[in-house]
Amino acid sequence: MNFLSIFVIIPLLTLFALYFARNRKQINLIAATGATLLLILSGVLTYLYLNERAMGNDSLMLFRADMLWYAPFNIYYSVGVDGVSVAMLILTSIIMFTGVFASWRIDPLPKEFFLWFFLLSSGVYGFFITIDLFSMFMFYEIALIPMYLLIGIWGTGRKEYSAMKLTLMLMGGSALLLLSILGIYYFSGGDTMNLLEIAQRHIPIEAQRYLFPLTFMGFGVLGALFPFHTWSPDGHASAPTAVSMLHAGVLMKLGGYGAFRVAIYLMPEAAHEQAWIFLILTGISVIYGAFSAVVQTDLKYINAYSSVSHCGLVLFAILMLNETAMTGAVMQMLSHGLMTALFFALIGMIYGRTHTRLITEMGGLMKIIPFLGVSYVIAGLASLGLPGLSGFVAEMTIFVGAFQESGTLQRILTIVAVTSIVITAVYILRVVGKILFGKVQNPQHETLSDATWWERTSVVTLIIAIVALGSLPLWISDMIQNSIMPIVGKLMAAL
Amino acid sequence: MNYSVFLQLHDELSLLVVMVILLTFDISVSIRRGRYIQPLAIVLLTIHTLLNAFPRDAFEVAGGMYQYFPMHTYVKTILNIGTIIVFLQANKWLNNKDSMIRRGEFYFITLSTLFGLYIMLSAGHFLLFFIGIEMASIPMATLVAFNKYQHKSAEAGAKFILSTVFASGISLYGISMIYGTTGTLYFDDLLPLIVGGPMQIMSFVFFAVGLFFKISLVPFHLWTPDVYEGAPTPVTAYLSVVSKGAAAFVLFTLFTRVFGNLIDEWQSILYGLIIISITLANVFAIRQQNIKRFMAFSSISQAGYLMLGVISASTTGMSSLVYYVLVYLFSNLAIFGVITIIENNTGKVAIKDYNGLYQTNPKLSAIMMFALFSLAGIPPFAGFFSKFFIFAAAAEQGFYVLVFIALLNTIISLYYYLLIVKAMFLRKSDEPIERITSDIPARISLVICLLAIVFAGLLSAVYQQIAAYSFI
Amino acid sequence: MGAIFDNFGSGVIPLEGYIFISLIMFFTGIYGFLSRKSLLMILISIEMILNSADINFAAFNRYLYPDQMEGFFFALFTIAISACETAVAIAIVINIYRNLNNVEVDSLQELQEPESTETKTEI
Amino acid sequence: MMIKEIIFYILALVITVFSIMAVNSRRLIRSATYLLFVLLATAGLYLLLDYHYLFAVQVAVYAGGIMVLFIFAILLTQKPGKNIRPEPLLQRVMAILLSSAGLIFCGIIIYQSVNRVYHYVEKVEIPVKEIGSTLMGTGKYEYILPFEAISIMLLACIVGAIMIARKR
Amino acid sequence: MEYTLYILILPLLSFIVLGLMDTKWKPRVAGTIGTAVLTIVTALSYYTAWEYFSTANLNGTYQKIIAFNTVWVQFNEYLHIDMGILLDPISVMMLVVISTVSLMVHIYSLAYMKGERGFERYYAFLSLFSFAMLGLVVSTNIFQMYIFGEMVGLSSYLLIGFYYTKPEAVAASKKAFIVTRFADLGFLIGILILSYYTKTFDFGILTSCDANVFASFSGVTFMGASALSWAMALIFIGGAGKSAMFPLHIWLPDAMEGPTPVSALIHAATMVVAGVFLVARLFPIYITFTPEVLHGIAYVGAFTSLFAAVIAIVQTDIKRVLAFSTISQIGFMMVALGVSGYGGQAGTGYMASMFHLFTHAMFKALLFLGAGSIIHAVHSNEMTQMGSLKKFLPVTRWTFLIACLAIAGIPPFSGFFSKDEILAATMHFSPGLGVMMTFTAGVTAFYMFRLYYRIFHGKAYQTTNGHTPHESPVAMTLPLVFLAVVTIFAGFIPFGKFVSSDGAFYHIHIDPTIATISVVVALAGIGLATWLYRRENDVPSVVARKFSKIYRAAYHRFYIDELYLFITKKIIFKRISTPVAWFDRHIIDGTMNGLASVTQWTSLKTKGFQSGKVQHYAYVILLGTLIIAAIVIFI
Repeated sequence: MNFLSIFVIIPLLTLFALYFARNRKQINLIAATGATLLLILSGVLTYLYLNERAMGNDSLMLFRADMLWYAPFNIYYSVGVDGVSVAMLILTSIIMFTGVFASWRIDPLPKEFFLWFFLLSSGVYGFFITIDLFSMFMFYEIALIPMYLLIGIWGTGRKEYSAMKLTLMLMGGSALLLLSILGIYYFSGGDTMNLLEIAQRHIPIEAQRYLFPLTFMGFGVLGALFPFHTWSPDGHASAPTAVSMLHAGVLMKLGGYGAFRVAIYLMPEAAHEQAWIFLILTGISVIYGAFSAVVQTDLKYINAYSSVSHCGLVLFAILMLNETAMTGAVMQMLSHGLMTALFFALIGMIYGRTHTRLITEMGGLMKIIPFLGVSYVIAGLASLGLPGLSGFVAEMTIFVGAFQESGTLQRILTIVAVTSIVITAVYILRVVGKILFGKVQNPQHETLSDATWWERTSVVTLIIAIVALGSLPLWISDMIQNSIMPIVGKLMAAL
Repeated sequence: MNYSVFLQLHDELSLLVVMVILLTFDISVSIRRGRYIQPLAIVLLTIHTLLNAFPRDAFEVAGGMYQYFPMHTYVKTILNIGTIIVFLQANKWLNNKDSMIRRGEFYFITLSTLFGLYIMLSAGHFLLFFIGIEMASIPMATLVAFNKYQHKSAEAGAKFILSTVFASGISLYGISMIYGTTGTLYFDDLLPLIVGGPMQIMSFVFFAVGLFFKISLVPFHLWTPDVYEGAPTPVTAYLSVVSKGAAAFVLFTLFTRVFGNLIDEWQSILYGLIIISITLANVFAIRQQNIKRFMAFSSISQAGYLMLGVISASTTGMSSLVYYVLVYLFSNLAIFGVITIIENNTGKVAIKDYNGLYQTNPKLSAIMMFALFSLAGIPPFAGFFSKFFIFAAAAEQGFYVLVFIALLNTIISLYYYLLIVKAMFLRKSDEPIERITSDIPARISLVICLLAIVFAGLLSAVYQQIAAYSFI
Repeated sequence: MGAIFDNFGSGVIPLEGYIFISLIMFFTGIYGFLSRKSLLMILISIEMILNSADINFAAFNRYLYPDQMEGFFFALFTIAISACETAVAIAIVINIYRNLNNVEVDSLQELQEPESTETKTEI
Repeated sequence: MMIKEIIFYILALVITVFSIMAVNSRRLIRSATYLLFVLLATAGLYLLLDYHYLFAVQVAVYAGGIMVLFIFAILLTQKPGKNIRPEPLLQRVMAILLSSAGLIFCGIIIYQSVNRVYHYVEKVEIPVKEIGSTLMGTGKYEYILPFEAISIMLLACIVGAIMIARKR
Repeated sequence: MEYTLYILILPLLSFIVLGLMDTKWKPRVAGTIGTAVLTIVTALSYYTAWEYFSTANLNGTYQKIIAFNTVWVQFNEYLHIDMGILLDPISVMMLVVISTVSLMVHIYSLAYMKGERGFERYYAFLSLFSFAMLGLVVSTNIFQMYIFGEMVGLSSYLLIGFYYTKPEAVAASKKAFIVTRFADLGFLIGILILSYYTKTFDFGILTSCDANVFASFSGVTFMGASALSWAMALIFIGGAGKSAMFPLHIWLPDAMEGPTPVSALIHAATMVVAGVFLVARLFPIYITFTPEVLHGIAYVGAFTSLFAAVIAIVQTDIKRVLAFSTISQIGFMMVALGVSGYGGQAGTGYMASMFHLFTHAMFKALLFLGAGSIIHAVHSNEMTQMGSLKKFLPVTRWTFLIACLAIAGIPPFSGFFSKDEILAATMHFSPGLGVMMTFTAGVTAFYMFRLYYRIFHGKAYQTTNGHTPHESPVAMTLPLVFLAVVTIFAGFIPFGKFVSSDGAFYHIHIDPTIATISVVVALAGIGLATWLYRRENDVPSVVARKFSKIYRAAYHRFYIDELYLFITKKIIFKRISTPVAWFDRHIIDGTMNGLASVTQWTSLKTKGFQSGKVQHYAYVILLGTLIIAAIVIFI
């Protein structure tokens, strides 16, 4: 059994254990144990990975293992990680961990909630560790479908509508993906599904012209690519706290990760040729999401549109097709994952107290619930790219990287994207000013209690991660950059 | 006249033995004792299945009238398993007052339609084939009308027999013209003789209609929802998986082996039919309120996906097709199992009756949901794999646009499958279906289906076994 | 139909003659099936449809492929099949009659698309 | 051989006319009678083709078996002397349109492509013994398998039909 | 000189500790820790200054010393953000200024903020600000400067919004952050352009003005200006935002919503001069490659200066007056930089600018702290509620007067020396600009003394409900006195010895003509103010009525804020965001929902197809057969 597979196995074991849990205490205990194990495991993995690299192992993917699965289609269960996957695994573990704590008092049906939650996580982990197109796709879909029930059962507001919309749109994306995976498989010779091996082949450019947009759009739907982002506001608004966290924090990253790992890596020629189309779309995403967020009054909508903007930046950076921007993209995935999770966690906690998410109905909460208030400010600052917090490093890496591309379109779009930092500031400060500062709007809010220990655990973990990433970024950006180099090398060779 | 050749027909002979034993038993025992026919039938059929589960070398009997390929063993085993599961699920329904007296007939007729399917599968001659297909459909009508005092069942029987005979009339006319243009009815002899030309194409189309009808592709599907709704639920289950699966497989072998030279024609026919079948069925399924009717449209759309395997006309296509049938069988039977249990206990078949089912019957609704996910092609359930493979088979032959359309339709299908899930899990009901204690055989059937849904995909051995004997 | 008239009186009945008779019978049957109200009338039409194919088989066999008796046997078996079919169909019709007290096809309207209760559902 | 031709055309006329009458008659029992004529005329065609055995089977099974079933069913379900109400005109027109379209379509195609190189052999009759041995043979162009199969089918149909038709 | 690192680390630690502890410690402990840390930092700064100016001099030129440097983020092989400490004359000078003023404010606040809710938080933020500002001035590269600039902006935001329950404070903090952020956008883009062509962020390489480094700029133009000009102009926008240059000045007056010591520290002495410092830092590039941008800076500075001075005349909130005065004085500094040349005598402007920065920091801090003392006493910002306070607040009055004289440019107070150099440099560059700046200096003298008289003289103080104003405690007066002393004597520091455009010694010499003129003009301004405001009379209101339009316009700050409000609320909010959001919900989302609705609609409308009539089914079957056959055969 390969070391990496443990990442998939632990959630499944947790699932199994949860099935026998009797009361809420046991359920929480099991879930927390599973999540903690995963967190520890990802720490160990990071250590091992860096160690291995330090030892001079410079193969593309480490901890490789292949297990033949479906011989007629050359499907293997192949695993392997590079710096990008390790970064994503850390992110997932952190968010799983905090997500479990954030849903400590989930109601009703706590057992079912965690069952689906862990199933979803096993899909996410699987997606990040596999390098076989089929397995990747399978895990991708495993990660999507529990969403429906998680939102539909434990959500709020127009949950049925949102859940259905989200599921259908994401499945629409995965339909495009399935087609493109088949196309990649057959046009690359039809004898391997392994990413690394396909990367050695040459897919005919005529095929790439169709497959690249399919793949990119397929992943783009999950990455909230304009105009396929509309599931995001509704979905996030209706989802329960932990699900919003996991979804915005990790699942949306699947899109970016896939776009970069599959679309760009395997089809560099078409990427060069068609980048401009998607650059325009992502550029629109960035600015459009930000502007939309400005006028929203529901906290979750604000954050969802903000996610559209930030995730747009991820895809935008990937499409710049250079090393710096791509590193920035991965950093942005991490950073956005952490801070948006923090946001959603806090929104959930605030909502749990005030029973409203409308910023017009809140005010002066800083005085009443200072812990949550301060944490919200920190999340906001991370979101608007304050140095020392994660957002800054990621965004700057993206902007500097994007600016290295000298095409007129890239230039213009980069400058347009840069302007988003101002708009981000506008909507973040608007929210902070409205809900935390000022006078208390609702006298009933005067008696709210501040965060409980599990909520503190969740929030503090995320804040620590955000600060750590923001103030000491070098080790992780080095790790990512080293893994991106081969991909960029292939891109350069395709020019 | 060496009749020892019959001994080679293991499958048919042992099924015949089962049938004869059951008939004899039914005739000879009293009604009260008659309840033993149920375990007897299941056990016998299981033994029959196990005995014949191992492929042999290919052979021909009666100058090619009967042809055996190792693949047939798998297909027949799949049909057997489907039948066993249907028997398990039918148990409780057959024990109620109305149908108790007709128990023996149910088993006998079901098995004789199965026998018809066997013949249809292994036929190497149009005559045998035609007899097979008729044997699978005409007695079927009596099963559809099994609840003969219920208006719906009787009406469904009438509709079924009328439309099936109409379709086989057209088909028969087609066969006659095939004969007229070629002079032979042996499949192997026909292949070089069918070369095109208006009359052959026309006769081919006439003939194919009979099969399209059985698989219920649009526009030959109109009987399906009515019959599915009216027929007793186990019969619907049988119709939707066993006879459809066999017909799909036969369609593949016939099209590739007999009409191989008309590949351009039938590929374009199927191309159109797949698109309209999947799309139209999906559009219709959305608005259904009766779950059996809903399943009818679902099965029409699934038939469209099945045809993706046929249109690819490759060994991959065949193995994907058979695998798809296998997975589809388990998924569909799981759903029908739940429907049967609920219908037997409460008589409710409307989708809105399923509101809040999870609160009262968590296990039933969970199984139902897994099966629905499997049908929709959601991993890790087997349906995901079967869908992937069948798309892969079509894509391998370059049908990318078709695969794309089919994929877009999977979204709609996911939508309506989720409607059921929504009803069971998300909705609350004022008067939900009460807690149901299901009968043991039905439970066994559900467990079998569930295991299959989960493991048929994850364990690649199933597919690889099938792939090993695929031919074209 | 030129051949029929051209060869008239030559002593050989043209094959087309048989084929066209069968065609006419086939489509007359279809007409009956499509237009008549009584289930029994529909069954009668079906008989004609099935019967018409038999003529084809017999004629083709005799005219074009007299070496083997494939068409002959096919016709033979088809007769048996149509007998089976008729038996079952009539049983079902009688069952319908028992249930509904008539055998009109218009009575078979219980099973159809229901009127939808909700005009527009949100997804 | 004019006589054969004349008989053929007479039979053709009978089949055509009675077919149409059978499907158009307002009374079931008449329809059944017309159908009987059609079937008998068909049997006549077999005779003309020198398929005597087929003729015999046609007469026995159709005229003797199936028609009886029909007549029973008609008598069982119809009140004597009562006509069927006429169908809606639209339905009939549509049916006529489709059937004639089909007729023309198939007719044209068949006419264009039917093989006119006949090997018509004046074989007086296929001996019944030969028919019997072919029916029972296991070789190529011998039909034991369909024979056995259809026997099971008949059994199944009878069981089914009885199950449906009997009172309980 | 690695110990300089502690200058940064200590305030950061103080921030973290105080921030985490929050209310767990007593307020006194927090204040003590903050002040103690700042004391150490100040000592270190002074020591650094002493050591630097005594050792780094090589052949009459001060060397740049990199005391510490580490790579923070690596973008690619040549672009990386470093974190480091660069010591050169201006950064050392800034260290001294910042730590001094900050220390004073820390001490002052012990008394001023006593009993306020969030006292601990206040000290934590002050530490954060000190850290950020100190980090900014010692930046070794432009990106580090940007980073610390952002953090300065953050701490400014937090401190302005310190009274977060006050809606005005929240709005002001938001405005400050967003406006400076907007300016930083320009800064960032400028950095991106600059770094793209020069392949470096490093100040050392950039300010060496090596032609090779800038070679790749050649021939790159955009809209008629060279790319380098664009870059430098955009970078200046960043500086302009921080330094409140027109039209980005609007945040500064509002920022007065923060506690007064904060205004003294951030919005008078330190943060607002960051822009000046930035231009000074990049001065070699400006002067070598893009003099036209530099001249543009001069004109912007001059306009801002006059503009703010005019507004300051009519404001009635004392902190607002001081704020506009600050804007005006920063304008002076910008002008000085803009008109400066490089090296030797030509570099007067540069030296003067830095000198003025130094002296201004001291006396403006003094003014603000004095204003704080007054507000502390009367609990109001409005001049109209003051008058004749001289007998209540003697220390405050005298120190305030000293500061007013300094800012007015009366010798021998420090302001005279620095301002005189600026006027000299301006006059040398362009007489017209020189006259304008001299006039502005006169206006400055006028409004400062208007302020002074209206607070300490004029109408008698109306005591409200028995409350009599009294002098502030020692903790507050001590910094006042200290700063007053510095203000008196700072002018005699041989500043040119330490700071000059090229690092070489520069001897300050006063041009008697210009000095005389400026003193006369200042005195005229003071005289006018004395005439109008020394005693209560109705001349001011008569004048105001006479020029009512101008008066009202100036009082409303020439409606710039309204313009901004219009742009943000009407254009961005109403004309962009709302339609975008609507578009998203109705068009984009509507399309997706529309697809679903169309499917459902089709589903409902096609039900007739499934009629339940078996003949209809057969009809369709046959029709289908015929159509398929026809299609396949004929097509």
